[in-house]
Amino acid sequence: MTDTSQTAHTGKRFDPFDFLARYGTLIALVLLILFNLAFTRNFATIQTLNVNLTQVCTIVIVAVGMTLVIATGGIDLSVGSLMAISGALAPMIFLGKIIPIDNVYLAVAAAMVVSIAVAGLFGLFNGWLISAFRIQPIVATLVLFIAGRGIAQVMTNGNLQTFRVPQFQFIGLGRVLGIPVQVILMALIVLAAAWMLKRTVFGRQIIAIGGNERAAELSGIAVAKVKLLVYAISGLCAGLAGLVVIAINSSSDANLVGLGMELDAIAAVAVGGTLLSGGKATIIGTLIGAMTIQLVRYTLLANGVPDAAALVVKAAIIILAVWIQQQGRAHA
Amino acid sequence: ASPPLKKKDTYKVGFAQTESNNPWRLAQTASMQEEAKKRGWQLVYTDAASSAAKQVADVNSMIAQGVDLIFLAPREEKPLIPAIKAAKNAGIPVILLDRSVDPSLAKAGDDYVTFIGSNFIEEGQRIGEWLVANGKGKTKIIELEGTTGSSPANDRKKGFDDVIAKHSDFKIVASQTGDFARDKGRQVAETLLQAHPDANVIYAHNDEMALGAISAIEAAGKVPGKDILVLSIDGGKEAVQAVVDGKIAAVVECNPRFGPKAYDTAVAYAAGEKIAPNIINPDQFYDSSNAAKLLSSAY
Amino acid sequence: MTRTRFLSLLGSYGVVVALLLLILFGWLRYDYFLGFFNITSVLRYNSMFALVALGMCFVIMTGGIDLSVGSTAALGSVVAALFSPQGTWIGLGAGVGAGLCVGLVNAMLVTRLRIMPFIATLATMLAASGTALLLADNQSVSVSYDSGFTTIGQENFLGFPIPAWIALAAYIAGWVVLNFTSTGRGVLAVGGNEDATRMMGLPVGRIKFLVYLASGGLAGLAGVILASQFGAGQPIEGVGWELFAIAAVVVGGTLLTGGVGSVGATLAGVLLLGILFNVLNFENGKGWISLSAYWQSVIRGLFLLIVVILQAKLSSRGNAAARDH
Amino acid sequence: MDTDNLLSMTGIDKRFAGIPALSAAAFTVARGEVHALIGQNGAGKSTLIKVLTGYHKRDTGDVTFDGKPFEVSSPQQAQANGISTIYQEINLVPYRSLTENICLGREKRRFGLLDWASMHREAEGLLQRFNIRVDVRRPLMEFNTATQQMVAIARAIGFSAKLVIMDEPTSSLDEREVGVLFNVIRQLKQEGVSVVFVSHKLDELYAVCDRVTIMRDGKTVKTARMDKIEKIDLVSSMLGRSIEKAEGHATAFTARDEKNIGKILLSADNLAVGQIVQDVSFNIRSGEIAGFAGLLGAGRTETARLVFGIDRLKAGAMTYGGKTFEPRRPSDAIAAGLGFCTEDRKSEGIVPDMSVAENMMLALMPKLAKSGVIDEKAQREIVEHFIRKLGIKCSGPDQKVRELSGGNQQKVLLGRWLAMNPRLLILDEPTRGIDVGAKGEIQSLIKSLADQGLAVLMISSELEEVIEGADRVFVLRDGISVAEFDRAAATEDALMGAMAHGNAPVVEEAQI
Ligand SMILES: Nc1ncnc2c1ncn2[C@@H]1O[C@H](COP(=O)(O)OP(=O)(O)OP(=O)(O)O)[C@@H](O)[C@H]1O
Ligand SMILES: Nc1ncnc2c1ncn2[C@@H]1O[C@H](COP(=O)(O)OP(=O)(O)OP(=O)(O)O)[C@@H](O)[C@H]1O
Ligand SMILES: O[C@@H]1[C@@H](O)[C@H](O)OC[C@H]1O
Ligand SMILES: [Mg+2]
Ligand SMILES: [Mg+2]
Repeated sequence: MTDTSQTAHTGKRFDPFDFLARYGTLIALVLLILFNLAFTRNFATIQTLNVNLTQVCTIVIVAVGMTLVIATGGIDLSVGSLMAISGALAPMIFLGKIIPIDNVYLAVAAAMVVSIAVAGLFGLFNGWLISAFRIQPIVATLVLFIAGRGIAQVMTNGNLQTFRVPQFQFIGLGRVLGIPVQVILMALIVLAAAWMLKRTVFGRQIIAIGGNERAAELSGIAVAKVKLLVYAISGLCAGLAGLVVIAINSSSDANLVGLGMELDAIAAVAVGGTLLSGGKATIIGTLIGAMTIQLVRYTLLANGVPDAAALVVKAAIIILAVWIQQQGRAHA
Repeated sequence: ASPPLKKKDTYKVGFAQTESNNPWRLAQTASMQEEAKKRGWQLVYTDAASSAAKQVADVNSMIAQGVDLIFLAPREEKPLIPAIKAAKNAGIPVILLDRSVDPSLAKAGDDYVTFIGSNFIEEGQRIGEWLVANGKGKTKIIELEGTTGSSPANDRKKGFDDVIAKHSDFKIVASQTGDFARDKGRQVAETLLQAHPDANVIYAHNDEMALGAISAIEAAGKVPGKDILVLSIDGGKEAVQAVVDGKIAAVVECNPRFGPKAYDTAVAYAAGEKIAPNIINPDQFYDSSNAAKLLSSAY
Repeated sequence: MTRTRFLSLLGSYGVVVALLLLILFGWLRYDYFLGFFNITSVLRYNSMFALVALGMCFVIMTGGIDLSVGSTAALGSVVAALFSPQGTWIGLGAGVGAGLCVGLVNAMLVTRLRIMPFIATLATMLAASGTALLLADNQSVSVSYDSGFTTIGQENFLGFPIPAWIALAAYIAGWVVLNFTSTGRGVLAVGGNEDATRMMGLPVGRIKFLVYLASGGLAGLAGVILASQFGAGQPIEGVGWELFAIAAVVVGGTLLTGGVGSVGATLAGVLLLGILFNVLNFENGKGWISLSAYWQSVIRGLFLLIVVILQAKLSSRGNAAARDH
Repeated sequence: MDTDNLLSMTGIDKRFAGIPALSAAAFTVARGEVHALIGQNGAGKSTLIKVLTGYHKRDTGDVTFDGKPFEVSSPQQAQANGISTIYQEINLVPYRSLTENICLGREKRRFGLLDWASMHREAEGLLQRFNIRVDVRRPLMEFNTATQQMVAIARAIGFSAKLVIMDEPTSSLDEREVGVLFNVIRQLKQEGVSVVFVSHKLDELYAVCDRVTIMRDGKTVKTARMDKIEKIDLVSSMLGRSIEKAEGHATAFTARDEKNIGKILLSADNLAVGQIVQDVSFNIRSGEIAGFAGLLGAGRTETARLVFGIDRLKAGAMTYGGKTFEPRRPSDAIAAGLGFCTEDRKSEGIVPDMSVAENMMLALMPKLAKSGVIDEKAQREIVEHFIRKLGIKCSGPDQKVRELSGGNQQKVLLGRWLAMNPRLLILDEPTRGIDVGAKGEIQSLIKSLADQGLAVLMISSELEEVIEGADRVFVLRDGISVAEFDRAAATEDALMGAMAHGNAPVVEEAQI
């Protein structure tokens, strides 16, 4: 038969484009940090790290779910609305507006479990529209993008819910070994998702579906089930992020929780190097992408760039980051 | 002159709200709806979802439905002019609430009946003057602006900044938008406090951002009211409570409870009374001297 | 006609049926709904969305997407307002020109730098909005009332609003381009299979370039109407227009993956969604849902859900593939 | 003739990520000749063509066409300069009508606008040269692979080109259609058009080609006149080693031992599905190779899809291992021990951005996993085993499958199913696009698997493959199983008779 000893790799030479594709965003992040060290006052402090990490948490948590969705070739516009739903529901439960629960811990636990689960169920609904009716993901999730926030607003009649419940707010304000709890949550989710995507059958199936759905189906992958799960996971992530946001603010405003989150999360995923067309994904990339966007925001604010100009700069940086990777990919 | 309103027992009126994305707006809507119910009037309510263009379309649909009078909370000064003119052409009187329109393009008493509301520039001024008088060495200011491009943001900035500009010992070290929202206000405040560790005043264009700023100050390990003075506008109950607690130093009221006065004005107009072109709400000013006493009357 | 053929037709014209049903519903339920005043004001207002959706339709047919249309319209309105003292045509040209500039940037990003359309236009959405705010100094910019610029948006021609005529003309032009020019067929081919189209020797780059340019130009034109109709350039207007346009295009049966699409059905989609807003306002007058404006979002979401599920059902059963001439 | 070259390519180099696909390749085509280009899978044929048409940019080398240096940077330019190409993978636009697929790029206009009437007429006319009479207004995706292939060819010859390149045009055509295509090629030749013809079916080359160029490992190793070279020499030049002459066999299938064949595993009675399959009955025993023969569109693929749970039964019943069998989705069929190697590897087979290993393990992965976690080590061993066993030409298990040549992709897919260790394997055109060397390997592999007890359902448009390989042959015509032959009875004449039954046109008017 044919001789397979051909195409011996002529040593691993350094390929600058491959390097860019792999580390482009990381380089951008490092450059930003250097810039700040040189020009931004009071940058090299623990508190700066703190501020940036706690601010980026919710985006990262949502973007992890989004990465999985995008890996299957889909997209989820509903995440912001799902954040609003879980953010609206939780206080209603732990403040005893639905059924009074005497024990605070029980009430808080019930609030967290139920509201995250509800967001997950809505995610499942997205997945159902997409797999059962073959509705395009953008449109399918547009339904809850519009209606989801409305549901949260109807639930609360639009009213702000304010509260002081330290047991609940622990997830937004607490610290363990000096590290903010939400940062720990974020790290756990990132690690779990990265591991899952790389090492498990489910992860591989997600990528296969994004790469060639028909082939995946014919290889026995339960495409519909995987999609359902992926959108449900995205919903769960959004639900958790919604809780973190309201915990930090001691208040829940159905009108605003998660507003615009879908675009932030998608931008983080793209800047992180995941292709929006599916079939490829990197969770760590998403983390770096989100941090880059966060640091851009911090840099612009800290240096007093006016909002309008900041929008233009942010646009340019997103393009630059994505373009650098694209260059790498095109030449690799 | 603006179109007349027939004298009737009950009316079908429209209320064109500009948006419903913050507690202030919700309170305003609720007040309008409650009052309509109380009087047994039919209310056609629309929500422009932050779009001036949609608000014009909303007003047009009220005209099409043949309402007797329109209460309009114009999102912006200029783009709502066509709505006011359309109503006038259709013979429907308009009463402006809370925000006004460009006086060079439409006149009270002629294109619309009157404007009822606060003066955003003045609100900024009042807070600025309080700071100048009571700052006690707190002079480095972070300003949290409202939604970029919205008239309360522009005006509250103008009123405040003009006062500060006249006092060279005060300085605005940073001014960025917090979108009138608590979460955004908090994040922006966190960042600005990091970049300007010497700042000791935060002026927020509304309560929500002020409350967000308080979280940010606390997260940075500082004490609101002591290390950093927080100033705000709107004067909702939560903010006035914060004044009582010493976390907010001063807040100008901007009362959203327009219902009673709005409907009274309509009735007076139907009765042929002369209506002043500008009806400015008598807004409270809360600081440590009166907050506890007035807390129960805050909206 | 066989059953499948019938279903396929219904798939392509389902949106028209839905539109007629909605109008019938409004006519039966509300007084004045089909009054001349209401008809003309709905047309006047929705003509802006119609223009934006037309551009979006072409972009989506190539398999792309343009998220920047809303901010581009805002930018167009600001630029048009700034130039309106120079005269109607100059204001119009300037607004459309601003839109073309954004379209040009999108086109370059997508075809030259090969940035994914979603990201490229997400970025220009931010940038256009920032630019509009900078040019307008964070405020609405008054148009000149003396130069005649407001005619475009506020006056009528043969009893109907000028913006509606403009939109109609644009749709006719769009229909001709799509069905009777090689560029139009190229648009569908690119969306159907870009690689194959390239191998077939069609100028894929040029076709994609043109659709983004056109989408920008149409958004700019919508911006001109925005400025003219409301008397002001509005830097913060246009939020969510892109989603409205996408929904209208999809409701019209155009596949988001590209390759299949119809200009006429897109117009029907715009009217369907636009009239829904109007219906909700009339419904509010009945006092049924007016207690909470939030029900409106829920109802709009549900409505979209029903329409897309029907679309999906019909098109999968009737195999509503492209047969448009 | 040889002095008047239309095309000459010399010293062509092309590397992908440092790995050479072409090295110092040279190729000349004379005016008005039909020139065969052959070589093993991955030898570089398609790459050479894509370099010529500007789809890939060459690293070095010179190209002269029609007496002038030839520099194009896109297929579009190549087309404008007189080179018309049918690429290996059908590259058309599924949603668009046949007319558009044929006429896009050289539309007819009236008053500046497209003249649909005359474009439809042109498309109809071109397809008639291939005996195809269909509604050209219908979208391409409604037609079967063969018709699509013909559309691609019609499109290419519709351009008045000086050179028409056909990269494996016959791999999805049956013999009758191949005959029609050859007539068209001869016609082109008469008109003075040159044709480059790529195929793995060596017999075809003798039927139409004047000369042949043989490629191996990115080099052009030999050019000869077709009538001066023997098949055995072609093969040994391709493989780069001398080979024995196969005795009286066109394929690598050799006689089988009846005792390997066991009990009936799958039996299907009066199946009907979709538009095409009306009434198909057949059965397969374990250890048996059952063949499906039929013209294109006879319903073989559709039947296979049904067995594998992709489509739903409209009528009829199946039993598998003695029990009723109603797979609702592929995973049901897989769980029951079935495998299905589809005919359309691009859209239903490979996941292009995944590696060879990931592609090959796609179906097996869940079985190898421990509580959902992939067992990388076990996978690696299996993948390396199959890369060796199937002779897959790749830089390693981690190379992206999209970078492999068509034939090697096919082998990866075969590996995917063999790794499952199935009880019944459905192979739809298993050797399509596979070079002679590998083809033989795959055929003997199929046989040895059957000897070990695997039941194989083999669909093939190559009659020899079915005749020599299958223990029993079922013939399908227009969605009906019309005949069954055992090995002894399955002669070419018998099969052809059953398949064709008269002289119906190749593709009927679409019955929608
Ligand atoms: N885009 C690409 N990236 C990387 N490698 C490639 C690419 N295209 C082709 N190759 C490699 O170049 C070599 C030649 O491939 P090519 O497709 O030209 O073979 P072929 O002779 O046409 O084979 P087949 O008969 O199987 O079609 C193969 O080793 C293949 O893996
Ligand atoms: N008129 C048609 N409309 C839509 N699809 C068709 C039509 N004819 C054939 N097809 C599709 O083409 C493919 C091949 O059809 P079929 O199974 O009948 O052929 P076959 O005998 O396997 O031949 P081959 O697969 O070699 O072309 C199937 O997927 C079928 O769905
Ligand atoms: O503070 C208020 C702001 O939140 C609202 O949007 O507009 C009116 C203001 O008074
Ligand atoms: Mg090839
Ligand atoms: Mg077949």
